Amino acid sequence: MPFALRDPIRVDALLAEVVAPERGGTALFLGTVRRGPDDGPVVRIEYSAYPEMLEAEFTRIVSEAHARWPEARVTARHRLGDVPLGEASIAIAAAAPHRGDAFDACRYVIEEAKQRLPVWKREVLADGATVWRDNAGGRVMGGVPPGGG
Amino acid sequence: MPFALRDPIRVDALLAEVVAPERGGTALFLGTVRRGPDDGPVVRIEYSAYPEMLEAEFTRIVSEAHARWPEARVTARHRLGDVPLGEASIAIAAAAPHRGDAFDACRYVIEEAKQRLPVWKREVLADGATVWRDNAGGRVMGGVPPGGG
Amino acid sequence: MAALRVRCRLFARYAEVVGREEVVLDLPADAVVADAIALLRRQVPRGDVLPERPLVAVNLAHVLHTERLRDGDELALLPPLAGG
Amino acid sequence: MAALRVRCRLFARYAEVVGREEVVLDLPADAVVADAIALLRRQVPRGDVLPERPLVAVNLAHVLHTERLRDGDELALLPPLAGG
Repeated sequence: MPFALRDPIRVDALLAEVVAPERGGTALFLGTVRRGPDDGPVVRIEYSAYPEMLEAEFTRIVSEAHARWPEARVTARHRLGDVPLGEASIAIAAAAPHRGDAFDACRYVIEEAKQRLPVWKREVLADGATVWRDNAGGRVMGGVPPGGG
Repeated sequence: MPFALRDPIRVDALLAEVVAPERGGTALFLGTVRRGPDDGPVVRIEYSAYPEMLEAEFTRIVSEAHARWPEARVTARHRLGDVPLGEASIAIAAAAPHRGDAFDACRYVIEEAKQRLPVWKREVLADGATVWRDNAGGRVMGGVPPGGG
Repeated sequence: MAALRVRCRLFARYAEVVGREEVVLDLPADAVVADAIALLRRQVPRGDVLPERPLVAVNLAHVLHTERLRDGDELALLPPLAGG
Repeated sequence: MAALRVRCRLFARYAEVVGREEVVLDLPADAVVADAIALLRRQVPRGDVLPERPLVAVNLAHVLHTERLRDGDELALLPPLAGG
């Protein structure tokens, strides 16, 4: 099952992949699209990716989580394309016999995903202008993006 | 909205109560009914409560979370009555502008809930026998329950 | 003469053991929770099967056994918790 | 004569800046990622607007700029990430 999808993330389906009677605790994280800190009216937000690497990197991150928390079962999705404000761009579900492991595995995957997934976000404003955002909410400038120069 | 309910917990409805464009991270915890460690076939698990105190205690715990993480929005449910194996008995959703706060508030509520909510669990076995379980999965014995004597 | 009257509620395994969900206790004016538990264990048939120091709540909040009782309080004996 | 050929992919803001999503680079046999980036910035119109040390991946994995390249590798320049 690919990690990337273009439709809304179905939380119930994600949970069903990991919840089981022998795993008593399930932690879910949803990252929700929000406005940048200095925006005018945003009409939509577009997520794009390096699709082959997105799948490869997500697979590695989930494998790392399974290696660290062997009893945990972890799954995740990233939405691409237009994502309306307030809808989830990423969802991670981790179930484990002990709730601490479920929380820790879920947290591990989101922290690594933020650092490593080749995904980009562009805000389309009401006047038609576009703004590329980095993960800290900053604007990605011309050819010398913050952190990239 | 009361915290206790007798029907299946609807995760989407719970998330909808806390997710908003200004809160970019949402953490959800689900506690799922599982078998006791030394059981024969369990046909069903019944949760009962001290209902007035359950509402009061949940309200206090959620208020404490809001005091500690003022930007977080937290909601929760506990299911009572018969809960089939693999379904959720408790669900906690916490949304916040920063994902660390969402995780921390969610974790706080489940840890306090486990320690403080006046809820009891009885397994009904295939032969009709019943077993009261404490929170560690141990059997609650006759009149001298572990930890109570 | 009793100086205060407390409604004592029993739940789950404790209600099962003594066969009752509620007991009214008449206590002296300076009674604390521990006094109410001691009286309950003497007054109710099979009450001595209840633990001497159960988890307790007064008026819907967890309290210690040293908590003073007032007339009209609702005391509850809580078996080991299993919520969540 | 070039000893190795690398397919270089550009994404998001970087693709927008240079107006291309893909560039083929011919490099000497001992080339590392930093050499490929330097060549790309000279070879492509407006390439000098790209940062000198962008985040990079080779064959779908993050690598350092000191990583050796092999013939047929897929190099990618990754603008500041915004996933999650």
